[in-house]
Amino acid sequence: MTSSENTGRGPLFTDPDPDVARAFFREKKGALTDKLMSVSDAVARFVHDGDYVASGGFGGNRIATALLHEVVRQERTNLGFAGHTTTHDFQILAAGTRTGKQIFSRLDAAYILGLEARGLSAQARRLMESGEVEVCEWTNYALACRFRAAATGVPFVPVRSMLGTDTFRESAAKEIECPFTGKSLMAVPALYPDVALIHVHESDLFGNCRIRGITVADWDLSRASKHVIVSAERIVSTDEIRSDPNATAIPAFCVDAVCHVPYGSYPGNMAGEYFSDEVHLKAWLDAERDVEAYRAFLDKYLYGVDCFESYLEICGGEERLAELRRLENN
Amino acid sequence: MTSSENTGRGPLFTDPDPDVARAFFREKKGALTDKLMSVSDAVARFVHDGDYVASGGFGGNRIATALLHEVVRQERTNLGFAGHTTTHDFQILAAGTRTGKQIFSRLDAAYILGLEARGLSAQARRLMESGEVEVCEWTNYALACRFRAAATGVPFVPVRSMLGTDTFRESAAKEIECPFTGKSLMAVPALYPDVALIHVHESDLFGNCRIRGITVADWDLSRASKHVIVSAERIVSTDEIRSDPNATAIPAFCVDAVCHVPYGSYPGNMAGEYFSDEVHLKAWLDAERDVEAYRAFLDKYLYGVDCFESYLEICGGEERLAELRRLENN
Amino acid sequence: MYNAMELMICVASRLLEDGATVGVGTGAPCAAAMLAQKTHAPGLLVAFEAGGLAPMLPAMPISVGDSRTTYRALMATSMCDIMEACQRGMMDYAFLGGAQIDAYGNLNSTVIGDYKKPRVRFPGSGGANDFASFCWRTLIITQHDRRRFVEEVDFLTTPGFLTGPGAREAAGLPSGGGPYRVITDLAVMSFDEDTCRMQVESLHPGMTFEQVQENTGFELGQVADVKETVPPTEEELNILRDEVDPDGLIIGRS
Amino acid sequence: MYNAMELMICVASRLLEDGATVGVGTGAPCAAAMLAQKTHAPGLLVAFEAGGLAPMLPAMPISVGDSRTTYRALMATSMCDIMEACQRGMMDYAFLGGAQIDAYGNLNSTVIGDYKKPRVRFPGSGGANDFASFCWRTLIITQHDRRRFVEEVDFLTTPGFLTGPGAREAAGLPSGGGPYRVITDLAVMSFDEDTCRMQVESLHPGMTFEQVQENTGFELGQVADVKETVPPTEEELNILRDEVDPDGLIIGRS
Repeated sequence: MTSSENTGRGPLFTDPDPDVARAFFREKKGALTDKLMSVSDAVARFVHDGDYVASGGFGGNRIATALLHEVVRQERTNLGFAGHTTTHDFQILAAGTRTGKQIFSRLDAAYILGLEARGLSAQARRLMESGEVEVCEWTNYALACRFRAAATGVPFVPVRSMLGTDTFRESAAKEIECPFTGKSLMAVPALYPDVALIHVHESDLFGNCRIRGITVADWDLSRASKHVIVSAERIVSTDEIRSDPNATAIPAFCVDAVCHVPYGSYPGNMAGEYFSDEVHLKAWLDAERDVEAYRAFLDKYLYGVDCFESYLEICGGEERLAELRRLENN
Repeated sequence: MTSSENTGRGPLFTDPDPDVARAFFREKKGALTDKLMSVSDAVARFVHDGDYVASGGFGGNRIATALLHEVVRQERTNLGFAGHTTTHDFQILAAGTRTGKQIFSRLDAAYILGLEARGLSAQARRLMESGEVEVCEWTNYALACRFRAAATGVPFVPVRSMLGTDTFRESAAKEIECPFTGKSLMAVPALYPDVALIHVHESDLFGNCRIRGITVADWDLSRASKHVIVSAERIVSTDEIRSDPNATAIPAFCVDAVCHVPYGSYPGNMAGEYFSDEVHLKAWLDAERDVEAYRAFLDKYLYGVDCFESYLEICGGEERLAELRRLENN
Repeated sequence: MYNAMELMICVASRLLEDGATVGVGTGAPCAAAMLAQKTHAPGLLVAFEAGGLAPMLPAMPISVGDSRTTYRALMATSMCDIMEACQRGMMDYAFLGGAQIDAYGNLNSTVIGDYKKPRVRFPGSGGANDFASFCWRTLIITQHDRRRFVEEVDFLTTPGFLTGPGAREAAGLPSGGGPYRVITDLAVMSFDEDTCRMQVESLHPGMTFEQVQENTGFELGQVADVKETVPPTEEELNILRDEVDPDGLIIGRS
Repeated sequence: MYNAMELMICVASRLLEDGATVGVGTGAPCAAAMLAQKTHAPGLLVAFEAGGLAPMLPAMPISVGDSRTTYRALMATSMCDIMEACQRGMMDYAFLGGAQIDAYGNLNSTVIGDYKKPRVRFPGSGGANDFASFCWRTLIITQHDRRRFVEEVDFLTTPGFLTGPGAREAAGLPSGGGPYRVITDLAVMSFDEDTCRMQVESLHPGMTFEQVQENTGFELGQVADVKETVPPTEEELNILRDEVDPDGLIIGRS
């Protein structure tokens, strides 16, 4: 039992100081400038070795697959990574670089390794059991609240979970006393990622984005992150964005790069667009069990692929994608 | 200067204890039951003398005018009231009952008395300068955050405004030290209103609601309040609600009563529906200057009116309303 | 005839009354909620932690965030919005899947072995700790064996009654919550009001208390009048097999 | 020719550079932002505290929450979303209207007289305290007289530099913010970097420092090279009168 402790002993990977973040955000200008660029340019410009990266969507749903692949291909290393229900996105980064280097070395974990009903990732497990990744434990809600605190511009928010558990003990949260009720609360520190990778349904050139279906934590994540790379199923005009201001989920002043990537969440599920490719996801999980087979799989589907369009092609191309569209919209 | 104090000396009108609220919410059942009722029934059932009441929208925009009029006509007294930019809604309640009793006696104030660019309400000023209303000061954001804390189910949230000012001194906030950064923060206590009066664009019979335009603080307010009375421009089918789950702003399990009130925000502005009736609002402001004229005005437009439809009628009826629709949608 | 999973799902579904609210994960918990909706609890309101509220589930979701969780839903919202409905006390049940569990209903889904050098690493809390902290009653559905039912969990991921009476409140957790029922392939367990320890509430057909105790790594209690679990009805099984899980993803392929 | 309000709005608009973000209230601040957009700062991003973000304002809003503030806007959102963009440091300017003001730019919009028994009650903070706490630079536009420019405000509603250098940070306010310019019908004032006290930056055509001091209830400083305020240009006046405020709601009817 840990209820007598008042500070988790897990590592705090990022600075929760809102004044440090404010100094950064102050210089972030140019809401209404053209940010359209290629996936490779966006990753080259805004994801650096050592950065703390967060992935939007929910593991295998509305994830920015194209951006994640590119991070691997550009061989970023020593990243920090935030995982609230990180599943296929985790699996992609867990692959490591073509030359065998680890992509991330620091991890805020709420749900990792698993692909929910699909089973556990053998590669993710190998990585996490290697001891090579420094881990801090959280819950899904606590991690979402860390983005919320950062988006809000305060150094922490209080929550009522994690209390009394080892999840708290291995976190970097702090138990505080409520000044009004005297009750114990869990203070979760603001998490300002260096860069967020978020896939959306529609964006204009400036980065005003629309999301359909659940927003998970992306409303807060897009606001909390120092840089935001958006990939979008469709690029729409700013006139179109202005025709329905209620539909905007992410305002342009949060966004640094906009990439046009149809099917950009494949093999994940994109609400209202296409269902997940369970065949491909199973193949990925299966391949991970055997190191040799896995290497061949990665060469074929990740390392040896020149761009995301080619990946879609070798995964079955238009025919398969049309099938996934039917599956989603039947 | 008050930066050395650490507790505002203003009164805390409501209990911020989330466990007390939880015990209430636990018994709030029946999300999917038919809640359609008349305005008079809804107010009779869910607004009681002594209750703490909050008004949705933004003073003169998307306010629940019909519900507010009914609170006055049913002569509720000794209410608490939350005012973040409360303008015409404030003016309605400030009128007092037909028999000269005050409607509210406790007020959390962020912006009161004024009608923004239209000027100050003489009646509201008389009331507030009478010393008969106990007041606690806040800012608009702080008050919104008090609803946010309650909606979140925690006893407070930290903000970085109010610090160092007399606004803090006359509030019920507490200065706390951030456990991560050591910085001073303002803890604003959760505000769980007994009842919220919220006007929306569309609701189904169960209270699943859609709002267009700005949501102000109503996302949080609807979740924070023990009871919620919704008035809606249109009643739609639950099938219609289910056809676009992204459009739902308030889920049925928060709502106790649904009233069908077309033009329910008149003379306020309803985004996408009708503009504010500046002529009527000016007449109201002007009438307040002279006590006799004001009494006649209230008899004609508020006390002597049997229902909201009659009010619309004497304010110009369909012709005037059509004009306001044109003004909004030109 | 029926298999153990079918029994578990049917028994679990009966615990969810009409008009209640429940947060579920994928798999058996979701199947139980769907079955309840199609039998005695059409007004059961199902919430998914990633943001789906009250969908008309066209098929079993693969993820608690996939688009099936918002198919003709009442609302597609955020993780915080769902979790905060739970935190402020509006969610009656949390329905969690299998894990290492102790006598107080504490759950481990993080590691086997020492945290710093785990023998096995599992996914971690996900939303389980949040759900079990916030919702009024936690339901747990899991296989019953001594590796899972242990004297002490290797890692306390998700709170049950912690160390016993009053411990949740002392830790700062919302008062009045905690585990409610544990449904396994052998029995249904509840928790003793005074000690907060697990006790057998009903034994599945053919099971004895001794058999259940034998498969449990801690001392089990039992209620005064242990009953036999009412087996699945024909109607329940038909709906479960034909409508809830026609592909046999959870109940197995026939 | 131009009147004082036209001058104030034109001078204010020039302070808002292209690409900046500004939170505005109704009236003169909003007019200044609109004028800036139509002249040198087409990319000025205007936010309204009630939730309107970057509208194509078809006319002067009457309320910071009316539907004009979301007319062809980039986003219609919530008060918290706007205020939190400010709180996390993404809003360059807050643009506030008239109030009682002291030498440190502290504002009173709550009461005249004692708080408990006020001679006059005003609206209170609204979003002013939040805006002035969070935004990097606060601009204030107000009439210039000794009733408004006072040695000590009756009630410190909204923070300027509080008691002087370092006081904002000591109180816990975000570091680096504070009042930037005060624009009146007599002059433009800035704040001395060392003392945080108000000083004349430029005098409106025909004004002397002495005249300004005479209308101020505290001792005013002045910068080394006080300039004459550049009067409104023909172009500014035309746009202001024809496009920004054609009904003369703020600049007066012609």
